Amino acid sequence: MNVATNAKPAAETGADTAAKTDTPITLIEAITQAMAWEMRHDDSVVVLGEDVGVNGGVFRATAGLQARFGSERVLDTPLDETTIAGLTVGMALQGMKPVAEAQFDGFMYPMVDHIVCHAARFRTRTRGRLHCPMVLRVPWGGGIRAPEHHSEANEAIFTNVPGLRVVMPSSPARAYGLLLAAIREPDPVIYFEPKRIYRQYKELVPDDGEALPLDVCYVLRDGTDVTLVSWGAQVKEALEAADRLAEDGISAEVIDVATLKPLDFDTIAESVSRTGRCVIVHEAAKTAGFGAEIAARLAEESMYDLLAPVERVTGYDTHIPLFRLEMKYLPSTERVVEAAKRALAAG
Amino acid sequence: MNVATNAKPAAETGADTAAKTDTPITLIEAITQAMAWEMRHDDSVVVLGEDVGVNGGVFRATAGLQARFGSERVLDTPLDETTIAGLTVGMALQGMKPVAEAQFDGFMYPMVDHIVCHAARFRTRTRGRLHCPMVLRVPWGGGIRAPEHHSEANEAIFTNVPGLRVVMPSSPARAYGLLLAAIREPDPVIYFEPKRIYRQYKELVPDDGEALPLDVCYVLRDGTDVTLVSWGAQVKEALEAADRLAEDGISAEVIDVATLKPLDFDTIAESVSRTGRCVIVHEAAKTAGFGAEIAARLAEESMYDLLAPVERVTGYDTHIPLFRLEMKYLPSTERVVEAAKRALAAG
Amino acid sequence: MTVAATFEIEYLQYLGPDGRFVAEPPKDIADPGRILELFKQMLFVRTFDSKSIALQRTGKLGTYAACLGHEATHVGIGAAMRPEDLFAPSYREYGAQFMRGVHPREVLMYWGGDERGNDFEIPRHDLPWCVPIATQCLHAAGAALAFKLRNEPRVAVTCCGDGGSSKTDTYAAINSAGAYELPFVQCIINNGWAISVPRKAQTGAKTLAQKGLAGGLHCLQVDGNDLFAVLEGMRRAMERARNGEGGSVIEFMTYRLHDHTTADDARRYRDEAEVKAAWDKEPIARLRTWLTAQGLWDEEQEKAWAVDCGKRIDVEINAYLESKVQPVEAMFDYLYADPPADLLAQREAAIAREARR
Amino acid sequence: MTVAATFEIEYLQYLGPDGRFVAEPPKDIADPGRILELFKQMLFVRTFDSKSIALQRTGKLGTYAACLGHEATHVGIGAAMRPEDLFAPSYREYGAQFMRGVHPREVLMYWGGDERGNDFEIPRHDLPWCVPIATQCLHAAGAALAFKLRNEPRVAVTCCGDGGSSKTDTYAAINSAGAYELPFVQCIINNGWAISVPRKAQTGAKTLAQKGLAGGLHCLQVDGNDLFAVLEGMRRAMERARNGEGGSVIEFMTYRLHDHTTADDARRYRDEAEVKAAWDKEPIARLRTWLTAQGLWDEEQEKAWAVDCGKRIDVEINAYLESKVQPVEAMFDYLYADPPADLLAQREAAIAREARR
Ligand SMILES: Cc1ncc(C[n+]2csc(CCOP(=O)(O)OP(=O)(O)O)c2C)c(N)n1
Ligand SMILES: Cc1ncc(C[n+]2csc(CCOP(=O)(O)OP(=O)(O)O)c2C)c(N)n1
Ligand SMILES: [Mg+2]
Ligand SMILES: [Mg+2]
Repeated sequence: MNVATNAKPAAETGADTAAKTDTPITLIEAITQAMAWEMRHDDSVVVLGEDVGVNGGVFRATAGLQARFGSERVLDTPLDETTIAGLTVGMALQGMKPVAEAQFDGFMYPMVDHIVCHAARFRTRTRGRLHCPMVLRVPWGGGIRAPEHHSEANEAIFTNVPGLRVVMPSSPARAYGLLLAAIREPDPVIYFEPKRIYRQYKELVPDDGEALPLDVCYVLRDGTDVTLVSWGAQVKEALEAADRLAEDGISAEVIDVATLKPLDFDTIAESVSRTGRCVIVHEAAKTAGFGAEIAARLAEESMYDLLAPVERVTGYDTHIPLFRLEMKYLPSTERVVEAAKRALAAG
Repeated sequence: MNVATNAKPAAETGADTAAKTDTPITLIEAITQAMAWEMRHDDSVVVLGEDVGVNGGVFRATAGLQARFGSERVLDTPLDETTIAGLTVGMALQGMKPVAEAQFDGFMYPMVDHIVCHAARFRTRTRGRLHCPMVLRVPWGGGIRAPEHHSEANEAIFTNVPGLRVVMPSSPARAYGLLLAAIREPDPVIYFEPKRIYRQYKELVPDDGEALPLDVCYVLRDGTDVTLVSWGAQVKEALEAADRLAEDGISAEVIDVATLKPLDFDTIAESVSRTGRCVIVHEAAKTAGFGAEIAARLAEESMYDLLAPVERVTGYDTHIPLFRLEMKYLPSTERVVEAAKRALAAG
Repeated sequence: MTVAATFEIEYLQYLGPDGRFVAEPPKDIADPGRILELFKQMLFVRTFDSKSIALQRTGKLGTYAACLGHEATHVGIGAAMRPEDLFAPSYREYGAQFMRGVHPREVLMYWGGDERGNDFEIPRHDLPWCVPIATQCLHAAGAALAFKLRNEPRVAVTCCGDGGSSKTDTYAAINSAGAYELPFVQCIINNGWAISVPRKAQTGAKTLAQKGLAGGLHCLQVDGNDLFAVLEGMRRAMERARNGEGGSVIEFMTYRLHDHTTADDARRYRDEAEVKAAWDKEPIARLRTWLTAQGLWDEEQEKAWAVDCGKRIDVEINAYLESKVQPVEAMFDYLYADPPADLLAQREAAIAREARR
Repeated sequence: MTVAATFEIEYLQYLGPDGRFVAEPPKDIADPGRILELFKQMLFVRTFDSKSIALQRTGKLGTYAACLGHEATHVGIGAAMRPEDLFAPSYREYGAQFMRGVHPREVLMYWGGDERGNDFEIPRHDLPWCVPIATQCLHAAGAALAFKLRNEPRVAVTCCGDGGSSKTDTYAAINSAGAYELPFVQCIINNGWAISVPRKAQTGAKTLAQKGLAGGLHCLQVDGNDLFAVLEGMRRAMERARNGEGGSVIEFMTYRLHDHTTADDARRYRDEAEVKAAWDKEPIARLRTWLTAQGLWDEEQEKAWAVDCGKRIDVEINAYLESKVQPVEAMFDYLYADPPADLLAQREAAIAREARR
């Protein structure tokens, strides 16, 4: 027997009045907007997590969704991340599209087992008979003066795991388009949300249901002298560094990786083939952070293009400290500028 | 109040008859020998895990230990890896030195939370008031025709985590010395055991209680043309490749990383400064495997020494297949030879 | 003294080890014709099991987890389910799976190291064998949640062992089934051992059935070697689930008569006397005695049926033995619906490498 | 019907919300002098709590988890313990911690974003606050296992909330405490809410005390707003633990009178009427009524004590406010006993960067 779902493809649901799109929104509002769009157009999408219901999530990412779609589409879970992950996998295997929330980055570790052993494997394990179309949303990273375990950059735990996709937006528009893509993706997606920039700025994000591709890096700024590669909240520092470098007459290209896995290395390689220099910026600890993979690819495939050693500007190889010291942990714009200048001096 | 343990330092326990040391032993026997030595000399060392007691472990790593040291020193646990990890942390915090076993690599994921959030953090969290001297032993890797989840190379999950040490021996002597060091280490150590070579060959391993340093790479074979870097079971393929390359007049240096975290990059850099070429060989999937960190360091610190692009010979970016296909997944000697020759041709 | 709550856990047993009723089973489960069919199924499973062990011993199969002694529990669970229900097994409940349509050759393929064994022709929606202990229980709860949200009249049934009852995933499944009032049945198959660890070392709980109390589920303990008790226990749980009365935990008391798997040697940790005593309570003999006493079964029939089972299983074994190894690209082809470019490049390289051999 | 097991969970309450006994408390816990001391401690805690909230509101503290309404439970737990026992708190049991020697300034340092708050001067061996829910329960079980293996007459006591009772770690702690018969007490502090999720959404279990049945522990439910009941419940559990009779689970029925933390706004999800009703049952008023009726307390004393508490807490607050931020190298200095060379190089770079500012 094949499990029939009552999900209708977007096309069949016909005319849908898109939300007002003339008001700029924040990154977190774009996330809410994407979930709402997809829930409207696909009945198999359900949202679950701790406090996602009447409370609308501790960050308000699911604000209003339960009122709008009912408590059968937006479910508070018992307080257990193993439960959330396991239920999500089970629902996904039977044709639903669960969008689960881990309340904070630091609470997702108990989910690792179900993600690595199951979500990422059911398709290959069953030769395609069952698969796991789920999204795990994870508010990610530091810089909001939060308590312990609320500020972690743990994407590297997942980037070595085959069968997953790992995504991290850095703007409201990309948050919207990438989340739509993640929900529609038939395979599991870890969707990291850089909470430091949840409300950093607003932009116009048409609520048009247009997804963005899940395997593309974005060149946010063209440049010729050095390539700055980053993702998530740290893209802000990369862009600021590019501004500062411009003041010194240095032209920096800025790339937002956006999808870490699968990595669109071509875009990075193409840029480095022109600039000859690369500074990788990320919030996680340096050793074996995802920046290592990008540097490794450069060492393998772009060696002849490199005019200077690759630079990584990252968190230190320590845990992010409690908030009195956390800003000294996070890579600063200044450190990015210094690294870029070192790369230029080396060439 | 300070917790007094009834552990006595080795010196105080006086003369100890070391086991007969004139019989060569396998890697797994060396592991047993190391645990037995340390249990004899330090009462605070306890062994725990599933089936480690009367059964002596499913691989027999703890064979005889319960009979010898009693069931208060060698504890079977309920069947739950979260339990094992959490109890281990709790015991370690109160002055014991637990050596826990994860029965197989694929079953350690539920331990990630207690390792990352707690074992790795108690010292820094409490400014040194409490710390976590524990070892987690993990039979690791593929190639033994075992069922699903019994063949995983998941070291990359831990190498980005500050506060941990990650060790993987590749010979009986190193297994013995590194395990002793791991148990004596006041901070948590993940000790991966390459099960494919548990019984591959025997060597003389004096039961002398001599630990090896936990921050050193071993040069197993000197060479001048290319550096082969590997760890665990894959060191075998690296050494075989060096033999084959020698037949073609190519001199390969072979390095066993042994301790992945902290990485002794100096030894690798020194070698590459002479050979100008580096092939990194590991069993785990390529993308964001620990090989990426080594390649990244080369791209950062050895760029001017490199005469050819860095090569990674690794598992594919897929899950290790069930055993009918698994040998096609594991990097073969042939693939290492090819990569080395590519590196030589490029230079 | 004020009492906050009281609980009582019932124990079900009808057919004693001697093949006689210790209590009269409910009419609706004790139809002799149906019992006979299920008995034959139990014999089929036992034949399959011994042939599989033989295959492993002769190097033609990988590690295999036997089900010797569990036949009444497994077949009874399978018998209680409808095709549209969902079964989430651990790794030895072949008796239940065969009743749901899983082919013996699929079991062999899986233990033979070939993922195609999990691509059940029937039932397409059941979960495959699950190696990380008890994680399937939570997937079953998730499936049950999907059924409830979609208003589908289906029940998710899952199994774990006595060892598995310690696993936190089992608790999570039980607790969420209670919190959401799911159509969910947690079977805890207590066969006395988790590899070398005896039941009493797993927990201080008097019964494993009472694990369900932690989630407010209905709890029951049954003699898992008594097909009647298994059928009645499952009937109650399935009815509750279908009637929207929520989930159940059933502890089936049985015994692992074989080694844990073919990779294990139980003599290292288990007393032979215990095994011998357990043989006196095993499920097939007592049911044979009963059926024979009813005039429904005799030696002739048993012989003929054995030959029949043997033949059918040999066909399956041959299909397994003749299966070709998957091509190297199979490793890549089921990872993503839409595989990334880098992965496709690795796939091409692997194919080229194979071609060069 | 054969019964496999029966269970009964007792509920303890002595002092009703109106400050009168609904039942006579056991003599050994009801010494008026001691009760008075504990009452004063409860007042101290409440003063600390309100001053901390005020600090947060004025930007001088990070997110703070209040303990308003939990004072009887927390102080009662602390009172039942000996210095050499181990306490593994979640994150709001200041009442218990103060009794064990933790300084209010340490609480403030922690919520003020400074790890030194966890470096308790006393007691050195207690666990620090634990943010990942319920993981501390397993550490406490591990500590209890260490005590048992070393033959130390010590008990490990841990707390989680109603939400935390769903967490798999809590189950794991309970189950291992049962399996190893550990000197372990699991306090489940049921304050009705886990942030916005009400108790009934956590589980289908009738009581949270019965979570203990899954591990074979002794289970008890007590009125957590009644100091007498808390003391008696804890006394029983501690005695069992010390006598080698194994672990206990106690559910304390109380109520979270404040928002979850200062980062939360409970009006979004919680009915004000419920909160109002809960104020009628809060622990301090009823004990004040009782003590006043005994002639042990009056308004004068309360006023004087309030001044005294305020002064002592202000000293602590000032110590916190005057503390210097740790130097940048503090981030590196407590990670390893023997820090790797690369880390030391990063440390030097960080120091140099600071110097350049
Ligand atoms: C998470 C996990 N840990 C450990 C194992 C190894 N292992 C396989 S079966 C088994 C014992 C299972 O015992 P039980 O649950 O009683 O089931 P039984 O095999 O007796 O049917 C163990 C420890 C595993 N498969 N998964
Ligand atoms: C593993 C984990 N998941 C989620 C959180 C976020 N969180 C903090 S407190 C809390 C609710 C806890 O409720 P309860 O256990 O009832 O304790 P209370 O706060 O009511 O004392 C949640 C979900 C967390 N700290 N840890
Ligand atoms: Mg069992
Ligand atoms: Mg609560």
